[in-house]
Amino acid sequence: MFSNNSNFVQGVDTAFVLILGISIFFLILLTTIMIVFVIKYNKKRHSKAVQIKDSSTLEIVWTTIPLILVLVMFYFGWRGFLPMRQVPDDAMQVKAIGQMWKWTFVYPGNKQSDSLLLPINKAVKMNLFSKDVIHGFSIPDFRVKEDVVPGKNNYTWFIPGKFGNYDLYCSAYCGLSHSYMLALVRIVPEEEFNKWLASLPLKKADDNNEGFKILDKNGCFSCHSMDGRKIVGPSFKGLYGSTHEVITNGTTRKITVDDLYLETSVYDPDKDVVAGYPPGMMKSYKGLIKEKDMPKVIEYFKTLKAQ
Amino acid sequence: MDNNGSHITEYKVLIRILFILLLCTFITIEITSFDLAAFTVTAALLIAGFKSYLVLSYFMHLKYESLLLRILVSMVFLLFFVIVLITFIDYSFR
Amino acid sequence: MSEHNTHIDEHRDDEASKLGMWLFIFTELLLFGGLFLVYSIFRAQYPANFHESSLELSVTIGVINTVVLLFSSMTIAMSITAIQKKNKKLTLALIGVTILMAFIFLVNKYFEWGHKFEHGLYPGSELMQLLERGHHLYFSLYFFMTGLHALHIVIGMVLLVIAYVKVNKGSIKHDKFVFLENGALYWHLVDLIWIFLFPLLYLIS
Amino acid sequence: MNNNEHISFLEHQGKYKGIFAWIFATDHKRIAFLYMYAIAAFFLVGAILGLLMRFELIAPGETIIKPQTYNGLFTVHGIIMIFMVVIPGLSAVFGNFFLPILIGAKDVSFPKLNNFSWWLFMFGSALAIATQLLKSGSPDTGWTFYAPYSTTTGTSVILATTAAFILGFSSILTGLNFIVTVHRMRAPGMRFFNMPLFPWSIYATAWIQLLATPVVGITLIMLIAERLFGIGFFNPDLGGDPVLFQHLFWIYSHPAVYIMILPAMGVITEIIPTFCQKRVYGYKAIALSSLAIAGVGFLVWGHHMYTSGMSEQARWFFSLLTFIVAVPSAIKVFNWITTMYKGSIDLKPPFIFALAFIFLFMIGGLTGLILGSVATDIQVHDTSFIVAHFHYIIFGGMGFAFFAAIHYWLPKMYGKMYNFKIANISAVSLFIGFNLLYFPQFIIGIQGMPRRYFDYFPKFQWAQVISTIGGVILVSAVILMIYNLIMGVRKGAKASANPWNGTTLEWQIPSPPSLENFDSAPIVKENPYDYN
Ligand code: HEA
Ligand code: HEA
Ligand code: HEC
Ligand code: CUA
Ligand SMILES: [Cu+2]
Repeated sequence: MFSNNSNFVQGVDTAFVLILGISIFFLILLTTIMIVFVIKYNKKRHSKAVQIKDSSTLEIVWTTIPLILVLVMFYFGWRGFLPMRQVPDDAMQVKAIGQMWKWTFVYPGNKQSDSLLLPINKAVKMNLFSKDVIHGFSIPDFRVKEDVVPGKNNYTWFIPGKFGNYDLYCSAYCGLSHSYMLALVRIVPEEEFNKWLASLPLKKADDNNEGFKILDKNGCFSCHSMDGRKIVGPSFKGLYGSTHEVITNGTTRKITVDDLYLETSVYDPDKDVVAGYPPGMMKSYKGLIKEKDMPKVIEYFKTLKAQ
Repeated sequence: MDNNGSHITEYKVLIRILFILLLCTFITIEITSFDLAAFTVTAALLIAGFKSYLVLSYFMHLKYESLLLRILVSMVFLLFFVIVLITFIDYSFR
Repeated sequence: MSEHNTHIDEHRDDEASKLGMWLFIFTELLLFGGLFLVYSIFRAQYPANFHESSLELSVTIGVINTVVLLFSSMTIAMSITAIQKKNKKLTLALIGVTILMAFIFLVNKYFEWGHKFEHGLYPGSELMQLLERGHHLYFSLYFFMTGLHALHIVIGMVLLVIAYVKVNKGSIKHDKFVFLENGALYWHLVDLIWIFLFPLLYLIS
Repeated sequence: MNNNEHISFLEHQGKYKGIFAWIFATDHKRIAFLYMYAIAAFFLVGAILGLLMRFELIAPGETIIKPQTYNGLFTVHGIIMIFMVVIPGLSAVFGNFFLPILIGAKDVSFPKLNNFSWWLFMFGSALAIATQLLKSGSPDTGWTFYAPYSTTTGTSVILATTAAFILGFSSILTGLNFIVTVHRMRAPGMRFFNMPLFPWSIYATAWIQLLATPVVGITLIMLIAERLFGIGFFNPDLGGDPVLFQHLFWIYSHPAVYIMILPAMGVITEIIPTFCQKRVYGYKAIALSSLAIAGVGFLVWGHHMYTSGMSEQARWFFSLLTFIVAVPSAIKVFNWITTMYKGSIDLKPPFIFALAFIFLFMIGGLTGLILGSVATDIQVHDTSFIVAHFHYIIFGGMGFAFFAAIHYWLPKMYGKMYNFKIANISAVSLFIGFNLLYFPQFIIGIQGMPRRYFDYFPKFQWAQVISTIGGVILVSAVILMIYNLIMGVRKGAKASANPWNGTTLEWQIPSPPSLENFDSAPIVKENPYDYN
């Protein structure tokens, strides 16, 4: 009856249709009665109201019936949900890392990817991990949604049941680019998946660098790449020690990137605006990146040599 | 809620209550110096509950107030207790 | 205040004022309730750390403050008995003692906090950030809860000082003492909260 | 009562003149007006922000504003609408004006406190609006202020939370005042079960205001302390727990939704019997269901957190209770409709608004059932389905009840009558615009369109366009309605003391009432809705 995108569609949609059905029934029933009364007992036709007495039986009846109905709804809702918490032991474990504002998926063997490729008909457990604020791991087509809460090991799981591409959204509001925190989910045959997995690069080693962690935590990499690509702001690759033009108070001048320049760029980004970029895009990180952490950040910049 | 002939609590009674309260305080200190695991917190809270009962009834004259007010006060404490309990349904099972 | 609402003042309703005060006390109870909820959750998560941290507090100071507050609670309750018995002098003396007790409590608290501050232990300090998680939470709660409580002590003191002045002027008297009664109720609230704060913060095993 | 010597409270000369006669007023009726004008102004500001969002969403990508502006918009829109419009809305305006009159009192118990509440309200609102003017920019956390985002963002969160705290304090004092008034100021002979049902609903609401608001108050202070001192309660790096913030927030904010809807239900319960000329059906059931909603409403907050990683036990517990709290609402709907049975129905504007209320409230409430069930909430949580649910129930519910109330009571408040024809037109176009605006959001919500999204996939655009059109219709209808009301007040015909032939106490006194409401002792009836 329902689509077969994942193993949860059946349970969720059953509950949905049941509750929606009862709701629509009551909505139509009550609205019709209301309209009929308004027409039938209109002042013109029915000039004298008939005072009727309260009936306890009636009150009890229309308390009990909704009560029973809502208990039925509760039961179906609960039954549709329960399997979402019962992860099979043999599920493949994938770690989903949410950070402002991108997703990273870490597969067994410490392989990492930006999009979520999965083999069909195989249970996968998503271990949800956040580096900064709360994000939401949501794949509507699979009826899967769970918040990615920092400091808390949330999880969710599912068995994809149909080939194709699906959208993964960040459902929990997480700041500036919340609506761009998307990822692609691709369901492929098992062999294709294995081939793809083997070709994935290993997770970067930068993770243990203190400076990297600070930048990562503050979401710098959503605008600055480390590989020379231009995203929103200039790339960090080879930045330290390089010379280029900036606009200070409307006048263009040449600078060499040193400790002091980096510090002003972070704490007062609109003071020296890199030529070719609009001012006001980057906000000040004063207070967010502590002064005492600046040396670590600068050390990290020094490691990003332009080979 | 009509008690215009306000009740007068005698000094003696108040002194006696203070005495019991002080006694309870020292019992609490004694009890918590033993390690009775979870029971210590329970005991300390029970005694604190008893103490607040005394303060409410005698110092705050609740004993002589209308039934309505007494019910309201107990409802407020009950509400808080239930909220804590429900929150723990989340925390103790995860 | 203005003429056109004098009709309100014709109608004096002490029961209403008292009920109003009780309702306000309910609000205050739930305000602290939120903090107690946070406390109970973190204590359940970090029992050992809470125990170790609580050893940093001086039980002696805590006990002294408890005794001071309980005593003041009694004196303010007595002041109501005194005013009902038309004993103005004793009423004033009892309110005075209560205010004095409140002052002693604050002085004590000042030294207690001051001691911590000297060791660099205060909200937002470098040392606090370095503490282990449970310890950090404990001290945050400690400062937050006792700080809010101390703020209530100050408010209570102000109320009592006003009551003192009013008794002195004679506008609070044996058949019109609801202001004093409300001030006293507020003061008992402060005591009530301390009854729980003391074992929860100072006596953790 | 001789009309010649009647001096209405509006004409009454007090100690202060001009504007001071208003802003220092302690008369509950004047304070009600003060609230009403302030709230109408805030409503307008909030609505404009809402409309700006709609124009931004008309097409994917950036249309008129930047993402950061958008995030500020829905936050401030939410804060204004929730804390400055709907929470004080009915209870501070119509509660203030009619609660004392309906129970036969001269005023509320603490008139000066009542004035002070209004000043607090204005102060808090001023702070909330000031967040717009700061250099750090308007807060961008959503009205829910979820940690840890709210503890790290560089925007003016502290000012916004302080504003919310002060507004909460004002709300507490209003609630306190009303509870004492109901207990102490009822006319001689009026017992609880002789009270009309609007005072009942205000009474139940007041308890929620009194007991739930302090919890959010302390939570917001904790959030401020977190930002200032890093106390760590909500910061996982320091051992804290972000989900704890959600618990604390919703312990208040779920009961708060009943602060919004209970007075609305009370208003509807007053209007229906009047226009059916028939005693209200199931008086006791309606009165007690208000208390039931207020009571059980305290225990269901977790249904906003089904995906936060709560324990399974907590999820089913909250789901079960959520379903149970829906039943008293159902009882009310059944009783309203039964009241119409064999009535003598007069289709005047207030009644048309009331009918629209019932319909929209049913849609909002019934979709609430979909959210209450854990499995289906997983699908639609944090999507525009939620946005549709609460606009239906807040704007369609509380908002339409407000419109119904103003059309019902305006003749009493100003002693003037508005034009019925224009009122009917505005009611119908409001209804159409409203459904166009919010119904499509249900559909794309089910398909996965997340909320608080500045940008979206083109597959959702059709609905967003319909919504925007609906929004424009809605706003035009509101402007028409307000125009009609203002013209009514300024140039309308004089209204009689009892234009709708109502039975409750406010219709026994002249329009507008005199300063002390009742020049002679009110006649208290056994049944407030006695049409025999
Ligand atoms: C006035 C405000 C108001 C009211 C009254 C309600 C009423 C209800 N709400 Fe709503 N709700 C909000 C305002 C309100 N809500 C807001 C603002 C949010 C979003 C907050 C945010 O995240 O920003 C929200 C979000 C929200 C959620 C969280 C969704 C999520 O984020 O995932 C849930 C989940 O359970 C929910 C459920 C309900 C239910 C079950 C009711 C019930 O009380 C409804 C009862 C009414 C009826 C049932 C209809 C009438 C009855 C009949 C027609 C008879 C037939 C009935 C039966 C057979 C039972 N609401
Ligand atoms: C009472 C509550 C209320 C009301 C009335 C409205 C009204 C409107 N809202 Fe709502 N909205 C919220 C409460 C409300 N909103 C909340 C709480 C949120 C969540 C915020 C968050 O996510 O944090 C939200 C979020 C929200 C979003 C979702 C943002 C997102 O998730 O991306 C959108 C999108 O279009 C929207 C649109 C609108 C529009 C177009 C209007 C209006 O423009 C509709 C037109 C209304 C009018 C025209 C009324 C005019 C009234 C007067 C002029 C006063 C009359 C007064 C008297 C006569 C006394 N709102
Ligand atoms: C919203 C996008 C955005 C984010 C997030 C962001 N930046 Fe930037 N950044 C920019 C833009 C755009 C520029 C170029 C204009 C300018 O100099 O202001 C820039 C410029 C810079 C420069 C100067 C580069 C050069 O070539 O001289 C540095 C250094 C920098 N950013 C560091 C950071 C750090 C560190 C962080 C995180 C803590 C960060 N940025 C976060 C957008 C961003
Ligand atoms: Cu990440 Cu929203
Ligand atoms: Cu809710």
